[in-house]
Amino acid sequence: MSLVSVQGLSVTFASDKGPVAAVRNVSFDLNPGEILGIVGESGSGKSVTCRALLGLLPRRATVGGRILYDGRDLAGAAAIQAVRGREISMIFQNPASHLDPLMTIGDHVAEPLRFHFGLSAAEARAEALKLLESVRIRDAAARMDAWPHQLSGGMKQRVLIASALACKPRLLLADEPTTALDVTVQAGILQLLRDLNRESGLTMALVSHDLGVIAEICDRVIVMRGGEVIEAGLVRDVVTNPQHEYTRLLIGAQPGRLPQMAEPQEAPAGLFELKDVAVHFPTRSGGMVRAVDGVNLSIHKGECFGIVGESGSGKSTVARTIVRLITPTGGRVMFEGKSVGDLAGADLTAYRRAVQMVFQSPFDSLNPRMTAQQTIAEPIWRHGLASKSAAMARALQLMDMVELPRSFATRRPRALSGGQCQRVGIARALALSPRLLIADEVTSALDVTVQAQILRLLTRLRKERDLTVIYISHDLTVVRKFCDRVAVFQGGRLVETGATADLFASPSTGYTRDLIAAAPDMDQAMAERA
Amino acid sequence: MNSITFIGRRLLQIVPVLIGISLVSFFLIMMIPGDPVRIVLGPRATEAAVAAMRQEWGLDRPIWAQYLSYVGNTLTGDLGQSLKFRVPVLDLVLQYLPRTMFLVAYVLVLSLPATILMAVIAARNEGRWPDQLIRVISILGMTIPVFWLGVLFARYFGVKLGWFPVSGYGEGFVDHLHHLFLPAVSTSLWLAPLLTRNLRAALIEQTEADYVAASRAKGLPEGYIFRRHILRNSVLPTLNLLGVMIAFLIGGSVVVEIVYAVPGLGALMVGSVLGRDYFVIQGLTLVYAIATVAITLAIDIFTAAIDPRTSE
Amino acid sequence: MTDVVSPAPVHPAAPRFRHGTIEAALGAALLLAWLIAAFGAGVFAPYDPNALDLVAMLTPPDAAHWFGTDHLGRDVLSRVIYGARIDIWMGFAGVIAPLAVGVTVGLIAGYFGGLTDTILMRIVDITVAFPFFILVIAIVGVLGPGLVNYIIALALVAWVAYARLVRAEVLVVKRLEYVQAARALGFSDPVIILRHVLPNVLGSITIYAWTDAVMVILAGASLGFLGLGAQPPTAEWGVMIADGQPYVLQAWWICLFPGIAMVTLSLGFILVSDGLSRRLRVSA
Amino acid sequence: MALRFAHLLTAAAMALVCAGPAMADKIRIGSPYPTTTLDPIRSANAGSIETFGQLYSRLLRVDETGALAPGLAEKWDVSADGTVVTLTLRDAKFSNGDPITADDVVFSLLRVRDTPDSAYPAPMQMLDKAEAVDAHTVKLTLKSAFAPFLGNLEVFNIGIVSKKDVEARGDKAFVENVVTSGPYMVEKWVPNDRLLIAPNPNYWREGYPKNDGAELIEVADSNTRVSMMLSGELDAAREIPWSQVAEVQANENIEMPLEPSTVIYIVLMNQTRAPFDKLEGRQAAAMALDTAAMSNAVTFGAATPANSTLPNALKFYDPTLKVNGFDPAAAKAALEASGYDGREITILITDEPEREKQAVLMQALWGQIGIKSKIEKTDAGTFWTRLTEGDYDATPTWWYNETTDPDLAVRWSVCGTCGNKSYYTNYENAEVDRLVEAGAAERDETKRAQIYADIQRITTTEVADIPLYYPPFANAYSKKLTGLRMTPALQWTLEGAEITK
Repeated sequence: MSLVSVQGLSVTFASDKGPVAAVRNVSFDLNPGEILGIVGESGSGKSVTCRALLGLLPRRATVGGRILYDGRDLAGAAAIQAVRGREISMIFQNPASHLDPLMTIGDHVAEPLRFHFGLSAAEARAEALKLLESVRIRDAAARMDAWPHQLSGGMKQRVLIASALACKPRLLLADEPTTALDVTVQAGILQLLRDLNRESGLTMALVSHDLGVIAEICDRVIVMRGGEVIEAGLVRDVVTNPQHEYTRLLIGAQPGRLPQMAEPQEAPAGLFELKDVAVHFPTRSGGMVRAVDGVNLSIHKGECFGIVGESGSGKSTVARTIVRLITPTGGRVMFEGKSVGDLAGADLTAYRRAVQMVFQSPFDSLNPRMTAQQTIAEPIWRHGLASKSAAMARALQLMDMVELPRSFATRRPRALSGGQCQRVGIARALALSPRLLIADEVTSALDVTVQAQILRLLTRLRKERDLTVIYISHDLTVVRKFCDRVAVFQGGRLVETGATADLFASPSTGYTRDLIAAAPDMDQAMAERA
Repeated sequence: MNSITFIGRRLLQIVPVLIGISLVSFFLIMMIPGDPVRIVLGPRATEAAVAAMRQEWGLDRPIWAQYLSYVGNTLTGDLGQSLKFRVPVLDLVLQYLPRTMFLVAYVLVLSLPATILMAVIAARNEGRWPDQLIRVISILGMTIPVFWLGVLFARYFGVKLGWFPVSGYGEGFVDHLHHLFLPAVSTSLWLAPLLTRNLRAALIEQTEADYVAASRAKGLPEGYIFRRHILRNSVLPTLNLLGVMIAFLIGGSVVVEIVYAVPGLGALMVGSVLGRDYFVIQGLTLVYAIATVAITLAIDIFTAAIDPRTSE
Repeated sequence: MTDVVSPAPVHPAAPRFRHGTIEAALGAALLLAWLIAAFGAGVFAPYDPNALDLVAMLTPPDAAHWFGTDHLGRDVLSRVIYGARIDIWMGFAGVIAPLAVGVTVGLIAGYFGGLTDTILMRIVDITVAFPFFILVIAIVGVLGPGLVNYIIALALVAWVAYARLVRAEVLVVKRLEYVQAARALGFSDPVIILRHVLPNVLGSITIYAWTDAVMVILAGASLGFLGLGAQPPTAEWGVMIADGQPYVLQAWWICLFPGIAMVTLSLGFILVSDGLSRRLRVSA
Repeated sequence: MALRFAHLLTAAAMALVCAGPAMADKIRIGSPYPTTTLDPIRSANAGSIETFGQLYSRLLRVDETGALAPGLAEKWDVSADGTVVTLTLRDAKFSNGDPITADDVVFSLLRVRDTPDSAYPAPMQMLDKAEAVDAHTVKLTLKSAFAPFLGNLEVFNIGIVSKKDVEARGDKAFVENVVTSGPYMVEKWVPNDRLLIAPNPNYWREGYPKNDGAELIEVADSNTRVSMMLSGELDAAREIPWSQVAEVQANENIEMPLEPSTVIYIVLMNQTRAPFDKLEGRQAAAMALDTAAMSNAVTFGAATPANSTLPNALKFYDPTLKVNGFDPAAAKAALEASGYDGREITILITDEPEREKQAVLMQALWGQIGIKSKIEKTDAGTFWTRLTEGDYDATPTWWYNETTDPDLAVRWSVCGTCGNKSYYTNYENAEVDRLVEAGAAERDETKRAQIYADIQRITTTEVADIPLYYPPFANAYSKKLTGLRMTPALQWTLEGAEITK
């Protein structure tokens, strides 16, 4: 018998434009001891489905259908309250915001124990310590009284897991538990979840947008799109033999399945030179953060140069230093033999035109008050390259170039999707006809299918416009497909650099090796399972 | 950062502020038309008498010289004498400080529980009738002028029912409570709504916070989640507003002080401004500045005690 | 099936339910009603608001004087209607003046940071350390009583709240990538501040401003009580209440009607503020 | 939790309700006017004036009938030519037990006249020499014969202070442990709030004061004063607003006798500015004002419309004078004759409600004959500075006279050569100035009456100022109180007051 049986679940949100269906007629079963993956892109209804199981939807949501837990119908607040924590528990995508900033780690874990099992403070504390150790928090005893903000993201997620598992629930719902984490940290958390499943038979539902993650630990998977389940089955079957067209699209868009887009150059000519660049910030407490330290790099004309690293590695700082958003505290950036830091007046304007950047967050990188066309046109007329009206016309051509329909010209960012926003951002960057384009994590906030399109677009533009591209990413698989040469950063320092193929084939440092190993890859995971 | 350097830095910050305040207040007050000597001596004094007193008090010297000697005296701890009353400024201030402090404390004792109660009821019933009712009461409380309410209160509770004195400060603690009840209530009637609106908004915002969902997922009861998580996290912004309001009350309770004839620092300040009693104004401004900084500091320390993030 | 041709999806954070619309509409309706009353005062008011009638002083409300007459025999209804002109003007001007100063300071301090920020924020500290009323009284003392001077005093005192608010917002917005993008595109600082930063910090300022309008009107009334408000015989609600205060027991109508007017106008401002903030909160 | 809290509140409230005040049986008097100093020469402000009388005895005093009676001086004698006054002091002591000697008297009188910043030296201007003949005899020599001099010895700032103490302690002598010669001494002074006075055990008048002292409380807001009076928190209150007189009178525990005062309300006009620089302009302004209606509107009928530039409680006041009465048509004609160019004038006022009411009425009435005006309200500080500097067009204001003799009154209000430019109006008439001196020197009562009648006729006709009305004191007294009244000279008869509680 299945542990949970979801039958005809539907969720509708009230809105001023009438009800909006977020989940439509979703049915699936969860068997004891299995890990079920729920995969889909944004807006597919996967998270809403997951939250509906625990009644965690906002008030304006209407839930239809039945959810049976162990044969009991979880209808009504009381029935759901009875299983929360003790039978079913949940962990979330962003561990930082899911911990109360004003409560210590130990209390977070002890809290449910005291409520559900009526343990005394001391007992609960002792139990909490064991739990924290069981989720492999180093030096758990010392961290019992630490505050959430004192822990790293991965540690916070472990605390959240310990707290969710405190009362030994039989089912754990994991809603994108590793999305906000670095790959190496992600690997650790996934390993922990897998071990929990194996060692204590914990049933799990893992919601993710990443088929690579699903492939690593799930037994079965259901694929959702537009609020409906379009395909379900064993992971192996779905990956190797997808039935639905969309599933095929999804699988085809996995970075590992992307075509090789890199085109190493025959005779490289230097364009940029970073000489011993350092960026240090003083901290409030009087210390010094070495965001970037002693970096030497050269970037060749026309190449696509990848920079990889985890959060805090300094990769974005390097990019911002090149565009002169940050002034380096040491060393210098040389552009065609001139020191960028010394540029002023017309030279600086010329440099600004030559070097442009596309940013990570699709929505935050566009002024919410300006339309797509205005955004793209603004740099053209502000730089005096054309009149305002001519610039607006030119903006439409740029929209064509980034494959954005002209009908979107008058839309503001809020009315655009993430991918469309990134296209506007790329068009804006291209408006000044730059020679170097820095793409800082431009696809990391996008769905994989959209990521694939953006990468194709960038490849085309690179060829058409003879662009040099610096591609910054935490995703090694993408970099491997997209970049000619790669630099690996860690803790503000350049770890190693080299031609992409060489570096991936024979990484010279342990860190690079770990990175490569930790990167989730669907095909590799399947291969390992087989 | 440890608390001693924290406080030390704050005290260091106050120095330029104090200099600025003394400059602004000195020159601002000097710019107000109206001759303090004429006010003190009355309309019947002769020009010669006015000139004599100006000279006696050094008011005929260049304004910079006056400012410098003021600063010099202040640094040696001498706040000077009142032009009007011819008593030391410090004595005047110290005479009224306890009353004002008592009134402010009283107002807080009345307002804070009411604020928390109303905000919690409103937030937990967001959009439903208790919320709407509290909102209407809040708006009424915020918009009814204190001086009008004061008269009505005095006539009804003081004269008609005879429950409370309509004036004065009284002798002894219980008598203070008795005398200041109406002034404190009148003030609370606009303070509590202001804080309530703020706290209610914070509570509602925190209700939607992610950690609340996480707590629910753990099966914790709603009431507990509200008390232990939501309330605590909501208090911080209101605490800051409270600090601002306390600082405001110390000098801003003028109207209540006049309506209920309990002169405190506010009434003294208004009287001094109207009487151009330069040295009293200077002294009071200094006291206010220090009070403001002290309150901000207290709120910061309190915040740091609640919120571990701020102390690092 | 590509991203490009699919209909624009609902932005995950876009408002799914227009919260606060009703409040904002109700508040706007109240304000509109008062605006109409103010502009049409000549049409709606039955009498000259300043016409004295020494025979009919302190007449209770009746058919001839719906709201009664005041201590000088002036028609309270007419004065309430004409008073709307002054109070609405006061509410708006009293907010816009400090808002303009505060926003400018906040933008400059927040955007440029460093020494500029430190100096400006010290000035804010100094202003804050002054008791609000005292500073207003002193400034009104220097300039002389009257509404325009009250507004000037507010501009010199109340700007700090806006400056702090704007600065905090600017510190957030200036880290957002579209501001970084504007810098990378080589736009000048004034362009970035005015075109990219300012429009995006105005939202929360607006909400505060609507509530602030209530404070401005109330503080104005208190100044009227202290004798520093509008010059007689101007029909201004706060001054009317202060004037009527000696007669509050035998002629309640002198205070009550301007009081109700003040409450309803404030209600309008607060409802608009609440409505806007709920909408902003949901869509943020 | 909510419920528990509500209980707590109720309990606290009940506790508060039951806690009653318990004070010594002091007579509590509320006044809007602050006592700003305890030094009699330092202030001529209303509140301080009320206080000085209680702390410092003068050589003479005014009895219940208004006649001069012995004070610290048992006997006095005026020489035949009226230039030498010899006074014999009684055996009296200061509050600290020191005897009051002729030296103290000489010191106190000269202090009023000679201290550079003496607030009101006018009463002693005619004093030429003051000598202590012996410990009990004082000889005062005048510059010339001066009829009102004896009356001036009773003015509020001529109180006798201790020479020894003042010379020893200077300003401090009037702040702490004040040595007094009057019925009371200072128990506690809280500036800006209240003054507590206690009986002076060494007071010279046997059996006085008849009470345990008083609490002189400053209550700026008139409503608050009324509330305090009604709730029994005051035994007497100054200046009940006219609009509330009826309500207070209706209270069975309170009486409001509306005592006569020497207060007069007038409109001052700056006679260097158009249209008031012309006689016709002033007459127009005067005839435009319906003083009966104004008096009625402001005081609800309690005051008498004024017909003369002098208060009606003064000696030699002329009730028959009738010039420049309300006549809008004549006013219009006069205004035209003055050549007024239609310039908008400013009515300067202080921020008291009554002043505002007067100004609004003036504005309306003047508007009817074509004088355009705006009202400018300032605080008292600015007001007095601007008035004394002559920086104003017109203002409604009031004054009062310390004695019932008109000498000081005419010097204050219509004399161009007496130092204040006829109350800062710049009115000047040589004939009037001559009459002022003549009236002071003349010792024949009938002749004096004629002189002052002439002064009134000339100044009222020429509109030195526009007299509005003569208000009584709107003081309220608890019926538990007997013997407390306010004399026309702003002095409480506190020492004879008794209270039953």
